[in-house]
Amino acid sequence: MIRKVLIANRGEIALRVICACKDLGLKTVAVYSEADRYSLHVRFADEAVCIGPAKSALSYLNIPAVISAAEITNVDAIHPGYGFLSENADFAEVCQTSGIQFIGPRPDVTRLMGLKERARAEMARHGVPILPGSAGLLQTPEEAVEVASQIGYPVIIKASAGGGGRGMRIVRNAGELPAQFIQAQQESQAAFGCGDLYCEKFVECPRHIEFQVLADNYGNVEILGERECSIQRRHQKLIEESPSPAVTPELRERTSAALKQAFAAIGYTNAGTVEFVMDALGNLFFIEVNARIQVEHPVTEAVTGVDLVKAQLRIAMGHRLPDILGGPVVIRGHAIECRINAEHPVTFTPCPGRIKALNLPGGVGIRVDTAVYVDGVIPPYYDSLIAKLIAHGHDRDEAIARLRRALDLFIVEGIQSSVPLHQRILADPEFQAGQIDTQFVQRFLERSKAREAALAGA
Amino acid sequence: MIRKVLIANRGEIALRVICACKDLGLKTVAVYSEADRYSLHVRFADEAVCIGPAKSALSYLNIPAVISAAEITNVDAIHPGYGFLSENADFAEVCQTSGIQFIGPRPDVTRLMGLKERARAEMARHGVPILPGSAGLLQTPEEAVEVASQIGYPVIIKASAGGGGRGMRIVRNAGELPAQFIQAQQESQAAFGCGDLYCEKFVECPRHIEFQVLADNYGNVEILGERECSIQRRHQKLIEESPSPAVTPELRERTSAALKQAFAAIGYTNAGTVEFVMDALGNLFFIEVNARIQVEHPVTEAVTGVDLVKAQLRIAMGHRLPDILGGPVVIRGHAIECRINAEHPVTFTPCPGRIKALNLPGGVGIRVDTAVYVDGVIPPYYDSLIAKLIAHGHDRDEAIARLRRALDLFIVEGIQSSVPLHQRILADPEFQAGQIDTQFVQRFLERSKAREAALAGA
Amino acid sequence: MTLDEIRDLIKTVCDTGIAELEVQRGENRVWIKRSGGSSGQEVTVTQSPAPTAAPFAQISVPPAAPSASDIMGASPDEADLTDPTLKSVPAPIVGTYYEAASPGADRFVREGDHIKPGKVLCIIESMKLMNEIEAEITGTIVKCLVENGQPVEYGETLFLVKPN
Amino acid sequence: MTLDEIRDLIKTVCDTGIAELEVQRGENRVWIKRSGGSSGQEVTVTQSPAPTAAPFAQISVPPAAPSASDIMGASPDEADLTDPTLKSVPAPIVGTYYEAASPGADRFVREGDHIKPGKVLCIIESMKLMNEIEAEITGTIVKCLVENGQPVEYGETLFLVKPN
Repeated sequence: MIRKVLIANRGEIALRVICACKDLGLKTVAVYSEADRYSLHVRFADEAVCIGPAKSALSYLNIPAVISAAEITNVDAIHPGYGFLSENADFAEVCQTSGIQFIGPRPDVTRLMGLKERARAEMARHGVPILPGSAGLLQTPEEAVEVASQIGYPVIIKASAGGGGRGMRIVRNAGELPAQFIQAQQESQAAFGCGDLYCEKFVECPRHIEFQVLADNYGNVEILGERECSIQRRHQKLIEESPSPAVTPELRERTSAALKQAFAAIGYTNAGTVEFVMDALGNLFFIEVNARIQVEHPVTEAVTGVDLVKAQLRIAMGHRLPDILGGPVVIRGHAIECRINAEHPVTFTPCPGRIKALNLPGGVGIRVDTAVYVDGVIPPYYDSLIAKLIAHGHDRDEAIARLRRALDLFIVEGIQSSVPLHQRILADPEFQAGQIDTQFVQRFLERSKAREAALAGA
Repeated sequence: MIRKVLIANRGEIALRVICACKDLGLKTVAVYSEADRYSLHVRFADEAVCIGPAKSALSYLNIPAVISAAEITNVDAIHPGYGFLSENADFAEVCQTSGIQFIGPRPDVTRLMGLKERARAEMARHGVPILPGSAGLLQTPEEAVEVASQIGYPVIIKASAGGGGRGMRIVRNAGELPAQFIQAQQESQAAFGCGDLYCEKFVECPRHIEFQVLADNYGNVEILGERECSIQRRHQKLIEESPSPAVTPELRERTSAALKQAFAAIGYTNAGTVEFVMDALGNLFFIEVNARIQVEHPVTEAVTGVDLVKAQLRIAMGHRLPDILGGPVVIRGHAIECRINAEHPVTFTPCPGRIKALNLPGGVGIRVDTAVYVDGVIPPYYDSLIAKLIAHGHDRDEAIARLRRALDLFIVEGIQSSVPLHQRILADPEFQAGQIDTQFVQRFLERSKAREAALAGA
Repeated sequence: MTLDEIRDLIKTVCDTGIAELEVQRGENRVWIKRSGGSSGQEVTVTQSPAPTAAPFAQISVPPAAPSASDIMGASPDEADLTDPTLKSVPAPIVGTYYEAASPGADRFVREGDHIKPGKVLCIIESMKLMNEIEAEITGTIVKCLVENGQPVEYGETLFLVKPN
Repeated sequence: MTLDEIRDLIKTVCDTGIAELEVQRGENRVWIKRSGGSSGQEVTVTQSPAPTAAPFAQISVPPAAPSASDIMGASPDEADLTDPTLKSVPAPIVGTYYEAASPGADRFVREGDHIKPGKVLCIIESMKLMNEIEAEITGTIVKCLVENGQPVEYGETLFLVKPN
């Protein structure tokens, strides 16, 4: 029985979860650091507890503080949002032992998904395509050279415990492999306390495609189509869309079928996302599972009509997936999301500060998820996401037109934002044609720079 | 060929039209009175022309000023929004003779729809159900008594040229009829320069149901379901929804078929709304046609997925309805709109002023149409609508839950707003059960007052 | 804080023409906002909203939405417009400005001309109608601001006049 | 801050043509907004955004979202909290406050007790762990603000102490 939920997060996602709770008639408790005292998630929760100073490690990542806040407010469940404690299996376990429901997969499942090499093997076992690579962990550089010679260069060496690019090396020939292997091992050991490595074929300029999973406590698994997140800069996603212009209905169906089987077998519950790379031939290869709600979940909500956060809560409440979905999942139209960050649109340096003026666009086909307001402060301690702007249209062209219109109407003053960057990307003919991959932004920025240099020289 | 559109309106609907133009790549010209110099429709149009002082008669209703603004900015078309010049056939005619496309029906059609008694006869001819009443205009009080005795009291006497309740009289017995007839005649003569009257059976506590029409220039007519607008106070709509909880699929289909035939026969083009009353037995009776876009059009947009203003523009551009709709019209889910007015939530007195703080709700299933911003001023010269809050959900319950959540997050300070009134109505069990009619608000307010009095007395 | 102190503050605020003042003794907060030149006159408390002062719009409107005068009219040089002794003659209607009765004809007025009420200053064409615009004051035309054949919006300044 | 100081500030603001000024002594905040231009250049810049000053939130947050202390803790009387000579002892962690080591045992401290660094003031229970909270200053306890068994949030004031 869930009646009251603590949201162990801040910013737009905390407010997003509060909204889903309100829609279900659940009471909410916000937690906040001293830097977030005047945040909207504090404003709109039924109760709010200060859990520590600005620094995340002492507040939003402080497990005892979060659990204590849950205990003194008598909540039944905790929703972790994304980031912070959302994929921390230890936290999920502490919740369990404290008699509080953690809204997400079971700790053992999250832990399994965190061991990248194990997750990869698990997926392969159920017919989810993986990249050619080592069959299990690599013990020595020699073993790595052997595998690489079989699958062909370039290869990528990855830390099994990895994340955020640490312990990861792209290797283009046998000569440099041993040294890179040792470095990756040391880096992984230092970062994660575990030097386990594996290796895979490296795909140049892949597309980033991910599938949305929902699974209830009774073995029902549903795949809610895919998102394409190829528009990213240094692994930071900027623009996401659903469906992907590169995924055919046949590919979607085949991949979904394999994923359903795999996730049912794993005993996965609640929401999750399966990341793939797509090579130039249109083949998908499994990369990893994110065992939480994603920043970009609203594009899936737009095209499926399913409230994913509400679904998370209902799954935790013991509802059955067929009741939650209310019918077969159908993809309708096309949705695109721009992440509006408080950062300089050219240099990308973060730009915290006070918002002096604000106009959030609305109107037909537009959704905004945000927690900012005029005179509100973007603190420098957390990530720079200030708003998600989502457009939904009959097709990709209509979604793009609506998004461009909404960006024109998006005004934020007092801080720099990435609005101008999004305007330029959405005006780009290659983007408009759907010719995108994870190197798009780099090429785009280089083109822009070259054009400016040419103009300056003329 | 339309490349540039002047929007002869202000506030949220002006911004709404600008958005639709932007989505189509059309240039926009805003016109504004001196009171609206800092309005967002001025801010977001490509060009803006001041057309007169604050008073509507000298600016937004000033035909020469609007046409001159259109001429000096070389626009191809004018969108009139709702209110102001939107149903002024003379204005549409001046546009025509000035070589500017008026985005709406032809002047002769608008004129025909303005003669209520003629429109009524026209609809009856094509099988659209009308209320029992006079077959044509009434010449004398005696004639009215004769008709009333046939159809039974109460009856309502209406001015053919009427609108806004003027020249309208509810008569409950034969004794009072002649005096009321003379009064209505005089009132209509004074207000509209025409004393033509007709009479109909008066329905007590009806539901207000209206059907959305789109028609292209090639004889294609489509009906996009209905809206129920029974939540109104003194003929001012407060809450609108689509579909109506009281309209069955069979009734929708039958009414739509009759309307399609009637509107094709009339030669109606562009968008229009057909108002009906529904009696306690669930029968619909035609009342009148509104030959323009309506305030409450977004609920239809939500459930059909059709951008009605964009459709208006495309029809004017000569596009064909099947291309605009892209398939059969399907009603998906349920949408409800709250009109947020700058007025006291209890006394209903208008409350213009400066907006000191603002939080517009967003998130899943929520749309906001507005032109307000922090430090912006709501001038006292125009209507008090400051925002339309629209929720869309799988069903009526989900739409209500989302709307209530969004109202909780809707903050406006510096002026009074109707947000608290909407919160109370949406919490009402009768409203939630869909047991509504045009007397609902009056009953609701009396109940509230009685409850407060009881509490005060206790 | 005593009533007298508050009264004192009110008086100070009124005397100095300050728009907003916030004082908070606990942890010592002060907030003073002066009614600025550009942003409407808020010195005296107005009962009704003052539509002329919209800070957000003032920051944001001009660059993005050029008014008819910005994009189409001539822009007067700053010095003239800010001379407080000059009176401006605004366009009473929207339309196209003509300095003469017909092409090639003499201009109605030139800079340096003396005018008095009733003197025709220009024509503004609106809906094919030629509307003669007459002077309402006596003085000398210091500056003609709009070029022949240019569009003007309602209230746009046509002439600067030194009254005498 | 005295009235005279405020009057002085008002005069400075008027004399210099500044549009907005915000001063806050506790934690040293300055905010100056110059009028003029359309975009309001900030003359003096605040080093870091001060999360404590958010006008919208100040208006709106407290009534709707009660903090743990509002809804659950005791509310100290105004006079004590605003006495600038008193020091507050904040809760260093979130949890449940206990005034004694066990039910029925003696309280760690009472109002009027003299304390010095290292003296145990109370216990805050967090995740079933009993955390002894020690004094860091020397002085006399003027007020115990939280009742036994009540929840406290991070930074919530537990005691008011007159240092000596």
